[in-house]
Amino acid sequence: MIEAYLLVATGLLLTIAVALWRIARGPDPADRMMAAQLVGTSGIAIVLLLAAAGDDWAMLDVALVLALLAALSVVAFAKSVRRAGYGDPEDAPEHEPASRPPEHTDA
Amino acid sequence: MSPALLALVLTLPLLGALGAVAVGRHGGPVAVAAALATLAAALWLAVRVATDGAVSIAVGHWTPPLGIRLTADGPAVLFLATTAVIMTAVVLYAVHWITGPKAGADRDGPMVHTFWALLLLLWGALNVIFVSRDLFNLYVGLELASLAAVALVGIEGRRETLAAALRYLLFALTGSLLYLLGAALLYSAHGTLDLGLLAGQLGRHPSDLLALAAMTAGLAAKTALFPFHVWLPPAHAGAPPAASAVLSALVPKASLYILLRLWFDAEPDGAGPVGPLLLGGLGAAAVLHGSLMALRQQRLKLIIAYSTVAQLGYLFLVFPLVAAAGALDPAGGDAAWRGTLFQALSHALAKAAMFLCAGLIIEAAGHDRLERLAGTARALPITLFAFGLAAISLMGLPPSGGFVAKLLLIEAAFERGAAAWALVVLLGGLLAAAYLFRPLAAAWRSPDGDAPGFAPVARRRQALPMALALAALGLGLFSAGPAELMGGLP
Amino acid sequence: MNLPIWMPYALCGAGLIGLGLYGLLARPQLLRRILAFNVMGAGIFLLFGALARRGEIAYADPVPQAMIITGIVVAVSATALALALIVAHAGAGGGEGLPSDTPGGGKRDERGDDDARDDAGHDRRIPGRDRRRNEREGAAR
Amino acid sequence: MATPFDLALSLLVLVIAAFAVLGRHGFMAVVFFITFGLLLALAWLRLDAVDVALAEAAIGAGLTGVLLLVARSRLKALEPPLAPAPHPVLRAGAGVGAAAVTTGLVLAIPALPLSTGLQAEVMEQLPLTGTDNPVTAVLLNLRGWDTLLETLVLLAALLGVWTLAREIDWPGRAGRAHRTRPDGVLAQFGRVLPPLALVIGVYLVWVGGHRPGGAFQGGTVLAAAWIVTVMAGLLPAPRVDDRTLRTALLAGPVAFVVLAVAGLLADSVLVFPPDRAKLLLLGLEALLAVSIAATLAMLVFGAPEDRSGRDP
Repeated sequence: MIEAYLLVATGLLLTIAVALWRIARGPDPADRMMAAQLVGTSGIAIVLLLAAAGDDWAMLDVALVLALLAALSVVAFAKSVRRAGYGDPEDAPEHEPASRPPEHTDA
Repeated sequence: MSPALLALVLTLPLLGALGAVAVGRHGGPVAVAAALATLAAALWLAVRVATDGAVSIAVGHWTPPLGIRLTADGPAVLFLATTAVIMTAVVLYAVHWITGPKAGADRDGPMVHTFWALLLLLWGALNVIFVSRDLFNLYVGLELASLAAVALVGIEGRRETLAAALRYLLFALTGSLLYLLGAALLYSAHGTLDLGLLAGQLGRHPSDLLALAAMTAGLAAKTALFPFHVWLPPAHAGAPPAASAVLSALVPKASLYILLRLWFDAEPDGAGPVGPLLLGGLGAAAVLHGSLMALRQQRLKLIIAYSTVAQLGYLFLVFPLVAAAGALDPAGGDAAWRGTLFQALSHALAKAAMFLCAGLIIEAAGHDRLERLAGTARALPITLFAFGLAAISLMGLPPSGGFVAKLLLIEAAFERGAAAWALVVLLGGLLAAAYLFRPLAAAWRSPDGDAPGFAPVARRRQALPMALALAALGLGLFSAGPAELMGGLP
Repeated sequence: MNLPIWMPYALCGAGLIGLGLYGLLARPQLLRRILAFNVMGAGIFLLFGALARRGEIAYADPVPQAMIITGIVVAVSATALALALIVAHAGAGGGEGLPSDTPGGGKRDERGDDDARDDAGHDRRIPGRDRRRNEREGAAR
Repeated sequence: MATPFDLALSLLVLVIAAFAVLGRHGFMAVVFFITFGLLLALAWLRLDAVDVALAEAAIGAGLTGVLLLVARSRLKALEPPLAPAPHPVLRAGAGVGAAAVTTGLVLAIPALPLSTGLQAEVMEQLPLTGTDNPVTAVLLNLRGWDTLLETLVLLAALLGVWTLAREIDWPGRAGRAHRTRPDGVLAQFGRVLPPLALVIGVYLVWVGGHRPGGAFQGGTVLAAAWIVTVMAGLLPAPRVDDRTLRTALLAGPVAFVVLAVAGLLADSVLVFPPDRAKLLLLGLEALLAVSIAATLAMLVFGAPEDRSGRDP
């Protein structure tokens, strides 16, 4: 039974490898980020399988944390696409004018 | 009594740092109180250790290998006390520097909110490093010291200082990781990270050799050993003078101190003849390269910073001088061991004095370019006198601590029959005289007719570097006590 | 094949250490060097944790685990400070990397092959030879 | 016994790291790094280190990834001059050095003597430490002195970030202002995610007393809850001189250091008397979690800065 769980987990690793190809190819940052989310989902599935294989259900907490923090990185990504604190995905323009970088002086 | 004193020396700076964060921009008085209290505790502890011998604490009563051991022996209390003296002088100096003449007492800004806490955290980390005997605990202490030091380098936020801070951070991080790698290998092989328990066990496995090499390389990078020194001059010259004094005088000594403990406490007898010779050779190269670079600088703070590269080089001569024929030989190494400790302590005091002098000169003149320093001696006589006294110690002239250090190193070199190392020490002293003469000569020149004036500097502030320079001198005049505390090789 | 379970992870850790060390020393961009620092740190932790799993006992040695958790927190602290410094350095007019060590040795805008490509596909437009690159990319799409 | 899964996972981790370090595209490297942390968490599970896996998932993959994403976007917006290429000699030297270290390790690993480790000793003392989780026992009690310093490392990093603020922006709210459409996706996200994270974070802190978890893992999840709330524009980041914030930042370290000082009554530092250890650890862990959450979140927000926001 344990072997079966690990076999499935190995298969999921292969899907991760495919997602990695998308991260490497891009071309848009959003493509790469979406692929990373796919890796996250597969990773969570693998955690569940490992928990079942090892009969150690404390491992499930890791899946919880991974899911939560993946969501956080999506939010951070959405915010990072646009400048100065805006970042709703539904009204992100394709290109925006470069704003003047703030000066950092020892006032 | 003594364990409580040790506990206070370790925790008072940390409490002070937390207090400084709590009170925000009024951190100055908190820092002064913490500094004076720590100084008192450190000096008292030194006296107790000198009379009653070393003090040891098992943190939380958990003895190694499970717990962490903190030991204040002779060398440790010497470093603790020297650090306390320098830090107190720096804190007293910085109280006036941070409020500044222009801003007045109301000044608010990131600097006043962070400087005191960072300085005290750095102090706390240094104290931990001097007494901890656990390699992982030393790692955390090193990282605390590094991050606080990096933040202090970049605190003025100009592009050059930020670049200097980043370069410093990269070297420090690489060094820490190499050190951590070594610690991980040692734990995996021996099941302990306590230096006392590791003693005599090291050097039996190839992995120990790898661990030792990684740790030595990492610590050497953090100590700015040639050729890993490139981060030091911009970082130490770019930081505000109060921070430079601490960074140059104390921070590289912390990683060196761990290196000495690692090599001489844990006695890696499989180190072979190559390692010590290589370290000594790089140290000699640092002495010559640092001195020559100091000769070429046009800014006072850069001269002092390159001088640190050179003076740190002497500290690595201990490795070839103590090691003979592949194995470390404590019998003939006592002079080298004591000479190295004298060099570390007297350089710390003298270099801190010099950076505080440079800070006062910059406050008075508005810059530190040699060609425009004419007349400084007349405006700041006490400061320049203190600078001269500190220079005597760096050159190794009697009766300073630097003189005792170099005498012992030369003695050790002749005992070992390796006169080449003695030549390095002598040549380094001559070069130090040359590069330190330049700023002194510039300051004593009479100003041209239309030279700009100097802002006044309070005498009691000029007394601070003076006290440090006198302490460096006193280390030579009263060398018997410290020499006894240093003991022989552990 | 009778490989103990910790072995692949220990070897992986050794590989990560080398990769990270190389990146830390040889990559020009500061951000990338911080990435490499984290890779090297993770490699050391993985090696440490794998070696701690060697014993016959069914559970891992908790002491290295605690040290690794401490190490992870120290690493994130250093990373946060480094990233803030990098952004502030660029904000004060500094570059993606550090100026060359030797004075006058390296020009500020000189770029290596990797760096020019590093920004391919990102929102920076560089005239001259970079236009060729953009066209090439357009064709590839 | 290593299974094909372990081999594949190790290989994948190495490949990802190679892309993250050597890959040519900067953003791609950051994304690879995020997946790198994720797979490392799986590796830690295979090594029976669930506590470490939690820390890696929360801090290594999650929070470090967020820090990198934020820093990279800000760096790109500043359009800094490109980095000068390193000297080929330096590059070759780094390659040789790195290869030497890896080769040395690969040769040393199979020959490394098998030390017994300390698990037996830890288990023997576990009843006296006040917790049933051996990792928590080592982290907070047996080697609590490390952890005390570690919380100060976090604080030092935050102070270092704060030094980078401009004087005119001080003491403002941390970081930049976040604006979102009140009915937008982000704001919705910000309403759903944080309560969930709050529950999980508190749970992880509490569970650390007897199962994998603890102040660092739980504190990071709490930090994530706060970061999402702020990024979604639902709550402004606090002012850096805010008293509540300072209290939150200092609660854990102060409790830790005071406890360390109190140890001098027993001629040591940081003593947890066995009869009171459970209560002390519980209180310490709760305060530490608050401080860790506050410090990590403030590290993500950054120093106070110009909040006028010229973006339309």
